[in-house]
Amino acid sequence: MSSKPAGKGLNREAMAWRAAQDIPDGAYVNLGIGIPEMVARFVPAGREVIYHSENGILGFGPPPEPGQEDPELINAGKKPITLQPGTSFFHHADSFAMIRGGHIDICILGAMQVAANGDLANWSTGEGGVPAVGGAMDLVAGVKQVFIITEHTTRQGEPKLLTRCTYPLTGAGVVSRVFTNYGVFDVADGRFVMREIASGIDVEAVRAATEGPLEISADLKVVEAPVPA
Amino acid sequence: MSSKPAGKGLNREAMAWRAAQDIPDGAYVNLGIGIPEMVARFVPAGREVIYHSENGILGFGPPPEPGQEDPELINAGKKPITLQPGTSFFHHADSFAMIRGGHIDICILGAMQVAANGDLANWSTGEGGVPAVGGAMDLVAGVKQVFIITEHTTRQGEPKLLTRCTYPLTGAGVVSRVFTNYGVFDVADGRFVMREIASGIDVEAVRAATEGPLEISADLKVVEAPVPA
Amino acid sequence: MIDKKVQSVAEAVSGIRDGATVMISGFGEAGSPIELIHALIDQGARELVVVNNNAGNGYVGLAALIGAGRVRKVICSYPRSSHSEVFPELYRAGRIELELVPQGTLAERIRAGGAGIPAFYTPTSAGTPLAEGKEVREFNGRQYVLEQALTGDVALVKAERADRFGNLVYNKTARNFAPIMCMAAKNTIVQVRHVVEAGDIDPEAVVTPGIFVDRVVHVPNPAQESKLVAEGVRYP
Amino acid sequence: MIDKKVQSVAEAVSGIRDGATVMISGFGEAGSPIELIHALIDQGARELVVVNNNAGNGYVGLAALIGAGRVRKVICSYPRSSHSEVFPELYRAGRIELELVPQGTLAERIRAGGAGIPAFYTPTSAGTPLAEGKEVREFNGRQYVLEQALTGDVALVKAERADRFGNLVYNKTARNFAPIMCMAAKNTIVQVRHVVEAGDIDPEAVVTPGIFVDRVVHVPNPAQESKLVAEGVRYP
Repeated sequence: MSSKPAGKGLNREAMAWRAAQDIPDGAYVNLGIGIPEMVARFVPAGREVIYHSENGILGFGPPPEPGQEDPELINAGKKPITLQPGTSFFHHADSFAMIRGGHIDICILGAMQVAANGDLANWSTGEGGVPAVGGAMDLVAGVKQVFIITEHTTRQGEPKLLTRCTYPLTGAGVVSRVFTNYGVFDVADGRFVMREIASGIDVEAVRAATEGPLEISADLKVVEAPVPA
Repeated sequence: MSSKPAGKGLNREAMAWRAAQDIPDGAYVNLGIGIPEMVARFVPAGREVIYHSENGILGFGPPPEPGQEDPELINAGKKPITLQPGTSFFHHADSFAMIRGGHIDICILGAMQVAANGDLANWSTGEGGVPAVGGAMDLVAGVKQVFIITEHTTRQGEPKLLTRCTYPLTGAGVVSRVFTNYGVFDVADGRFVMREIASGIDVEAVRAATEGPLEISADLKVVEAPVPA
Repeated sequence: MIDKKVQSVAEAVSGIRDGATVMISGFGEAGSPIELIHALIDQGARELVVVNNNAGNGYVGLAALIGAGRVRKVICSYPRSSHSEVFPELYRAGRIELELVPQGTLAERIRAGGAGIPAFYTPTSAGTPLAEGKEVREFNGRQYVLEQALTGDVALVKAERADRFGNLVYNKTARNFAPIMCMAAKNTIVQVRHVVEAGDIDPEAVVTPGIFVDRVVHVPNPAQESKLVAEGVRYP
Repeated sequence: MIDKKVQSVAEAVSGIRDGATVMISGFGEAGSPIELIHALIDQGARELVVVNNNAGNGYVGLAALIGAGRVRKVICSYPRSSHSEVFPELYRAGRIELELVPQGTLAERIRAGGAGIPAFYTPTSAGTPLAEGKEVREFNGRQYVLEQALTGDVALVKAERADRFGNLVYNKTARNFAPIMCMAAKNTIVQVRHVVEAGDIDPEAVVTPGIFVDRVVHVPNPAQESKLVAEGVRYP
């Protein structure tokens, strides 16, 4: 197989679009800050998804029109959201009972590092500064399926899909699927299994950019992202 | 001191009346089934007391007029009660958070046996049959002050105020005050301290009917119960 | 479109398996989902473990389920009442198991089960026979007992109103154990007096958010257990 | 007659002592009792331990309390934000202590404190640095971390409406930590936009029953923290 230079692959919108395809109708979903928040825009028509946010709201709607923001109606990213029929409010302990008790079907988070054993590091580089963890450790410990959206490598080109995380863990053995600019990877049996590859990306380039054990699915598909890449 | 035959002392209403005098204005109170339930009728005018029941209600009112009963508005004794301004409903875990968390000021319960070390036995004779405990163990473990209303002796004339309970405990070291037909007793420092005596009752008769260590307060008063004894 | 409504109590209780742990809401008759319990009797599941505060009255509802021989074990705080005949008789005959749990510990174990807390310490029952065989540990000079979470395969619950998402509100003291049982069961089945449109329940006043509810069935005129008992009704 | 209303924020925060543990409601600015915090700055208590999800924004509210040097330690999940300067600076200088707690563990520890549960096990943080030094125990084949209850000497809370009994309802996602902090503090002090007559709050919709509330003060037009931050306001 020829090794052509790797393109950039999927852009942020395309990664969010691809993750959105894996959210089934009727799912209870918690979206992290950043690219994961964009996922809600790409859920296929006809699927009704109920969004949960750590700060005590279930079933909320998209951001309001400019000028309609309510500072007491926000998500965990502290961004304004909206009410829709079926919304409910509850306190923080009940909100995390939903998380820790396994009632949320899917959460989608960013990552600094993901390991082939499912370990996730996404809260600290361990290098000082002011540490902050938020609800990430609760989400990965409690939600049924943890999806990760991340660039395949750091800005410096270092792999983020590793054999073992070197940064402090957010949770051990918690990640089930990773969406990167290069494709879609299941985390299973101690390795990354590449299920889909971004258009224009070479498998060898993915291998070169992946430090952890990588298996290429015999049934490898190309990501069909309609979002301009 | 001459030992005249002990009278019966206070009747049930008079015991409930006497206990009611020790409930301060603004107190949060849980009343057990039986004589304790009668206490609410005798709280002095001008004191506002907020009643809690285990089954998830705070600030309820007296029993309804006949014919006005609502089977979904009951207390823990499964007797009908009423709403009043300020009532609130909550679920069972929140209700027992109030109890266990030390938010209730006073609970008043019946007793099979009370010991001078504050131990209480009021749920089982330990002799078989179908055991049932309800919320008694939670109440005595969590409420700030546990008051007991009980006849001073069993129907067979056996003492109920003991050195040690012989029946299975409801809680260890939990009782602070006991109201009996003979008078009012504080439980302190491993003994019963008689503070008040019922009219017509002889101190020696109380001693004879009390198995646990008994001290008579130097300032012993006569219970002034206006309720017909 | 999400719609948790089902068309009958029979459909609501379908799929409950032999050996299931079934949480049943209610405190005495208040909040008891009597129509769902009767549907469960008709459905036929056996060897059930039932979690309820009590053990039934007369020969209807929970008492009828027990009387039909479907219940292997009851986990409750107070299995006696002035009208309970069925459970005491089976218990004395050694034909049914009882796990007696203080009422607040029962509530907290259920809430823990729903909240992903496997175990917690409580002061309740320390120094009593109900703490025997349990770990006791000291915090700040006081003794506490380790208690484990309770979860259900199924919860049968009565509520006042539901929308298609399963958002629930209750009626007065019929609320009792229902909200925490909805949290603690894998499959939460709710009978409601009123089904309303999405948005009709004030989002500030939702007691059980729909995430805790799986099936909703409309039972507009639920029977009142005490009336059935007074009339001497036996189910089936 | 029970009446928990007091006449001013100064009266509301009176008696808070040096060294007190102060729980402060809010998630970012939503639900932050900014007028009570400013009154606490004026009141002067020092060496406080503050429990909040965050560590303040700009130079008002919690950030102003910290900036005034009144806070010895912050217990929180997320002390950073795009407008947080005060805490990071003191933290880097070693002049303030931080206990970093996962957000759900923070909420559950507060709830446990209010519910009389001294400690509980949670899966959150197992296998991570935040579990270091803590007891880890296996239940059903999975690792759980023992976490201890948090209680407060005082809670400063913002709510939407209160009656004289202290029954509370909140506004949307400004509810967040407030109900559990009301439960967990010895002295719960609440600022509300509206004071209503007893009976005006639907008993089915009360979120915090008055038993958890000690003092209520009417603050009809609370400041919006983000506006103050944008305007560069500094308190005092």
